[in-house]
Amino acid sequence: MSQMSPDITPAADNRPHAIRAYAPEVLRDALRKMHLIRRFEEGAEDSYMRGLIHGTMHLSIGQEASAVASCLDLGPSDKITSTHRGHGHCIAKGADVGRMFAEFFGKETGYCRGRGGSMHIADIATGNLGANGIVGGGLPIAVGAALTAKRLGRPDVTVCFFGDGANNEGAFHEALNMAAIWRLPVVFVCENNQYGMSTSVARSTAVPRISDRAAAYSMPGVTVDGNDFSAVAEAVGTAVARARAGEGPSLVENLTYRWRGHSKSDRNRYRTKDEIEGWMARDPIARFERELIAHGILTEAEAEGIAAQAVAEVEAGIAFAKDSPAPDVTDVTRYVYAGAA
Amino acid sequence: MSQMSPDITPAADNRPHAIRAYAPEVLRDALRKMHLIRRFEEGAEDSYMRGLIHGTMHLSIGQEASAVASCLDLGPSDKITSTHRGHGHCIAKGADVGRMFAEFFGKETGYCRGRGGSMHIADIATGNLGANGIVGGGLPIAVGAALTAKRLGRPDVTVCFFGDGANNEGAFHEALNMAAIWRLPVVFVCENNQYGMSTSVARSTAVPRISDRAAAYSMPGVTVDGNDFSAVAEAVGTAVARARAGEGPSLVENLTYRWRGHSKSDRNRYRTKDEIEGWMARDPIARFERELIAHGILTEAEAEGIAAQAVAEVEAGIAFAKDSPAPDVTDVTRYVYAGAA
Amino acid sequence: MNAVAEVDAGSRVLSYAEAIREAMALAMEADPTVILMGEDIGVYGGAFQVTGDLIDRFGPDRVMDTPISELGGAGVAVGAALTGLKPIFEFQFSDFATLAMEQIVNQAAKLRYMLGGEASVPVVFRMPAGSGTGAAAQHSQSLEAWFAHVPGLKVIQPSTPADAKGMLLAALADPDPVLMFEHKLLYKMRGEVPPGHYTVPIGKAEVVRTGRDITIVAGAIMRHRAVEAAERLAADGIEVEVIDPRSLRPLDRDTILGSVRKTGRLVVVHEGVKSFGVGAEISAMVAESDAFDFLDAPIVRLGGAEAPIPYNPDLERAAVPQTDGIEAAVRAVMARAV
Amino acid sequence: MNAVAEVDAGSRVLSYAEAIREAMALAMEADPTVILMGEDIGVYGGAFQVTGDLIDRFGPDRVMDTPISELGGAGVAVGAALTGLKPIFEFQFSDFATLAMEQIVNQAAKLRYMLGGEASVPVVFRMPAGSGTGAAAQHSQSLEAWFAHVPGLKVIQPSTPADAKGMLLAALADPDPVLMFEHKLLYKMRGEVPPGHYTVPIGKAEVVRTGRDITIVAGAIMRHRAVEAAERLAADGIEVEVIDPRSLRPLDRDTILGSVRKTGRLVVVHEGVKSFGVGAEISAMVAESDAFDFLDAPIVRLGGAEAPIPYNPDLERAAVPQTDGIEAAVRAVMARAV
Ligand SMILES: Cc1ncc(C[n+]2csc(CCOP(=O)(O)OP(=O)(O)O)c2C)c(N)n1
Ligand SMILES: Cc1ncc(C[n+]2csc(CCOP(=O)(O)OP(=O)(O)O)c2C)c(N)n1
Ligand SMILES: [Mg+2]
Ligand SMILES: [Mg+2]
Repeated sequence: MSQMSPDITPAADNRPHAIRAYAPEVLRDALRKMHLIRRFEEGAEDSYMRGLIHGTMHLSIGQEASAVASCLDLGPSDKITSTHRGHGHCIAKGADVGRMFAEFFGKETGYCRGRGGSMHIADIATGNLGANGIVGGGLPIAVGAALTAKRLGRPDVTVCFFGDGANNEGAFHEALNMAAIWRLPVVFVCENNQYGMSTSVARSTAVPRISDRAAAYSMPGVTVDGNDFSAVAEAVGTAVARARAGEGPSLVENLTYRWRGHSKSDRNRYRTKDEIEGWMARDPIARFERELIAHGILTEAEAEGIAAQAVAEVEAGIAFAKDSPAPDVTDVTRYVYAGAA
Repeated sequence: MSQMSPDITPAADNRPHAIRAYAPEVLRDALRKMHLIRRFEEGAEDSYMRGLIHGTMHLSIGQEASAVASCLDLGPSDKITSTHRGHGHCIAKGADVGRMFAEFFGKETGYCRGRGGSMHIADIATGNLGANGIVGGGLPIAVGAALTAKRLGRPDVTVCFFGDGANNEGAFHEALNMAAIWRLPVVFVCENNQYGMSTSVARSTAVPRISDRAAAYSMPGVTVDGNDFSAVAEAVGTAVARARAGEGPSLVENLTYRWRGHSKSDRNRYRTKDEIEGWMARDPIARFERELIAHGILTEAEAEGIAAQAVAEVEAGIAFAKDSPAPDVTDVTRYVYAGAA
Repeated sequence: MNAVAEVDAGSRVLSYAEAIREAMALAMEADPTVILMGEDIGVYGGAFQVTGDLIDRFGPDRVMDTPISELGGAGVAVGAALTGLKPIFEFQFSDFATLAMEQIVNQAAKLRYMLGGEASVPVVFRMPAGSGTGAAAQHSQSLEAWFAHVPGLKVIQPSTPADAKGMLLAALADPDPVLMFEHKLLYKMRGEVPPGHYTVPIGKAEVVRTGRDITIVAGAIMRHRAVEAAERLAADGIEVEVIDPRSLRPLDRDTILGSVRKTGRLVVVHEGVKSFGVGAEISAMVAESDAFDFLDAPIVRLGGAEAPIPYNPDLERAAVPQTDGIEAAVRAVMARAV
Repeated sequence: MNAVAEVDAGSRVLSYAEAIREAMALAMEADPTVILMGEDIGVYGGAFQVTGDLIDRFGPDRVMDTPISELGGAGVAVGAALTGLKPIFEFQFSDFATLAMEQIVNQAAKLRYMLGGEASVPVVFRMPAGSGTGAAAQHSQSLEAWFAHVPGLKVIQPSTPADAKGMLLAALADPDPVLMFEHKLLYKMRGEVPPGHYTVPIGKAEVVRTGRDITIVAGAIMRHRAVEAAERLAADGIEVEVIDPRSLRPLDRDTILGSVRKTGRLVVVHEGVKSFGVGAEISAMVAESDAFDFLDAPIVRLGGAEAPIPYNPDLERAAVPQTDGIEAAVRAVMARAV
């Protein structure tokens, strides 16, 4: 179970951790980001249907609490590494949805100048080292970023997102081991959405909880309800604090679910309608919103305002992307090298 | 700690497991193989010094109990995968030292027709799928061999040897996970000789005992004194029986020590003389021999006979290898393909 | 076993993916040691729907979904092949074989040799390759040149449904490790496929179109673009001989050299990055052969741009040879005075 | 920063390994972000004693022994490079880079491009390569052609101590990922090495020996065998121009083409497997250039045999080009009438 964070208020306060530990504006901003992720991905889906986006994409609808709560304690110089399902992480870390849409539309104004697309969405300026098309590819890179922080004496922490499927890659094992032996400031956040593509955790992974594998690296490992904003914030926040204090890495497993198929070509044969609907009833955004309202952080009207703002921001982002120029095709070999080649 | 094997005799019998569980001729043969390994490697070392062997080699002197006891319950159709430090495994599984020397001397009569050398010594006929120049390379191969047995309904078990250093390879993680989810008949035998080349387990591995990592694959994991023949025989025997019964894989860690340097070019800067001498005092062969004599399995004279026989066998093997023909240099591209290429 | 020519009476039109599936099904029916391994090849049917419904026909013991563990998975296939099974291992994208080079190159390719001929590794690796799907740099590579550089491996690259089926069956009959590169844009391409079991030999190029003026060597998706370019050029009286190498290791030296001796001009086209790519070997093979004396013009290569595959679709198209570029290259070579 | 020519007043004789070590030490002194990573590079000094005593000078925080985790280790180096360090990652043998292709090829090589130029990965991978040590098939490969095929990487292959030092310093000054191939048989080779900091530019070949009759392009250990062959041939009046490419990606097109235009004959020599190897690119580059018209004979390649490297020392020697073979190849090419 999740550990207590150092800033607990007296035991009499039965409010969820996040409500107790964070300022109201931080919580409202987190809700805003969750709405923005949802609307952004719906907008991307819609744009894909309308042929504005090509290729493939992996939507994280249903996983917004995990993305936003995991980044809550990170500042701009902290880093994240993300995954193929990385839109939420990107927004959580502070990216602009206009430039994200521009990237998906293959435009020069996109975060990757139209060269990367959804699977490589990144925002170096906000510390997002990038989505990754290779499952597990970001794990050692995150450890490297943490090594930089430690070597240069910076207080930065790296949060490394990865999926349940990625936990069976050799890179997971090697990365966690190195992070542990070198006591690096990195938090491994496993977004366990129950499946790697069509393969359930039970069929792919020889251990009931992925956090059980933390013991193989002598690091703390916890599993939390990844749709419970506060639970994620507490678990990852504790791990971030620990990393920042020089106490080394942790593994946090957020149990969650993707409402959509794996990618745009998934026929959803491996999941039941019941299962999907059961998880949809546990919508992390609605739940967090209710919580904020219940604890007086937010009024219903303010909630509506936040939701409406997300819609507007996404619309503006799409418009920006549409209006942006495409790269020049003669530039195909540009940006391969920084130096002469 | 090591588990009880199913064939225990009444509690009153305080003799070591191996003495209780195996026929005297089996134990004497095991001792013979341990002597043969020791003499073989001394012979190889000497031949190397005299320029009869080139390249490099990795001696397992000091680790003989681990090799021989781990193979005790294996028949000819059971398989092993071995490592760069594989001479002991090869002899334990039943190879002929003459053909081994011939291989090291680069001769056509060698197990690999002089193409493989020490790092690729193999004997397919006795079920040794080969040493491996790649640390961790044999781990998934062993799982594949176990998959074959299961798919074809054969009772064969595969014993997969690997070193402490190999336990940090991604291949370890992936192989153990797959063996576990598919319940394959494979026993992972980690020969923890405290160092991967110059790097101690403490500096390379984020967990105190490598067998602790078994939990990450929901398989039994035990650590035993790898210089105690009986302890190894009991632990690996239990695991082999379990595998043969269709109950899936296990991890056994044999704590042991290599007396020599990592390879022929090691300057031994990372170990103290005291440490080496401490371990030499715990010679697994002398210990097993004393045990057999103490329990009346062997007389002093018989012991001397076994030792002398090993010396003779090694001498004969070297003579055979010396007298054997070298490959024809025009054959350099032979044996690349089985079919036409 | 029938030769392909004899059976086309009963041919049906299948997609390239269906043809591969049919080959796998036939092999699995005939030989219980054939198994399939890969990520999401079971109920999902494979990322490109190549395995499709095979799990329903052969069950999960023979159509094995692996965890996302390419190195280990490939190694399990190698170990299984070494001990009596014939695994067909699907990389979901050939790009992910970067994780398994150790097992493919150090183990599968070399085991037989290192063991002095005492073992074989009859494994088939299926490699969905190439760009054109908007999947960007890490899902669009054409890495076949790497594997063709490795003794001990065989590398095939069928470009039609009939060849895909026949070459996969040939690969399964082969005692050595074979990598089959399948261009993703071909999966939906349809063509006549003979029924039943037949093999298309590994190591034999196909002369797709004969011509006296110039030779184009082009495999996979480029074969089709080359034929399209050749048809346009024929309208202007330029007769192009198009050769599909089909197999990269071994490479069909004789067919290619014979054609160049005849035409005296050579353009090599492939999607993989131009430099140090497949075309370099084909060009160099010609330039060191006696066909050199028949050359009337420099040997031109068209290959992928010296860049990762970009996401933007126009950039993506610009990054690999297209029909127009092939046509233009041929015209330029033809423009050279003899 | 001095050009190499200006400083050789103070040159000393160092081994190739010592020259690399000196380069690393200079870089580490000058730049606190330079770190070394690899297996047993600390107190052991590296499998080939290249890092030697650097741990004593710079401590374990900057000379980091990694666990035996090539994929992860390389990835940590990539992540560190992406965020502000300049790691030099030593593969103990370049064969083990087969485990790390994912990070080298999918990440290091492509990150900058995938991110539209917003990032750089200034990592150096040191790659001990080649046969001749009796270490057999899995420890003796020459895989440089693979990496030279990958846009985003730079690939260098110095063959003298002075170049090893100067090119490593150039690699460290380079913002892009660089792989430095070091032939193991060169480590003990000694030669004049200028003191202090200097760079030998990446992408510039060296004309080692001028000659009017024939060009040999040969890098790494083969450069030395080529020079030896050239000296023998000079005794018979055959004047060989020997070019050491030094850098494979980028390749110095101009120097090679210029030489072929002059001599009209070309032999390319390398240790890596001949087919789909480095020589194929060099040959093809010439055959598609205007130097084609100056060719008086087919372009001959000498490369490694189509086999894994065998253990037996005579077989091992037979598996890669030796001086005698180079000499014979040159004579055969010279025997061709113009
Ligand atoms: C190395 C590698 N193997 C396979 C894939 C194909 N693939 C992309 S996402 C995915 C599933 C990943 O599962 P998980 O890590 O649980 O992330 P999720 O998609 O569930 O968010 C697979 C198999 C890949 N991109 N990279
Ligand atoms: C993949 C790979 N990495 C590195 C090496 C070089 N190497 C050979 S043996 C060895 C140490 C292996 O340690 P361990 O697994 O503990 O086996 P031991 O030598 O102690 O028996 C190393 C680093 C290798 N052969 N393969
Ligand atoms: Mg998942
Ligand atoms: Mg060890």
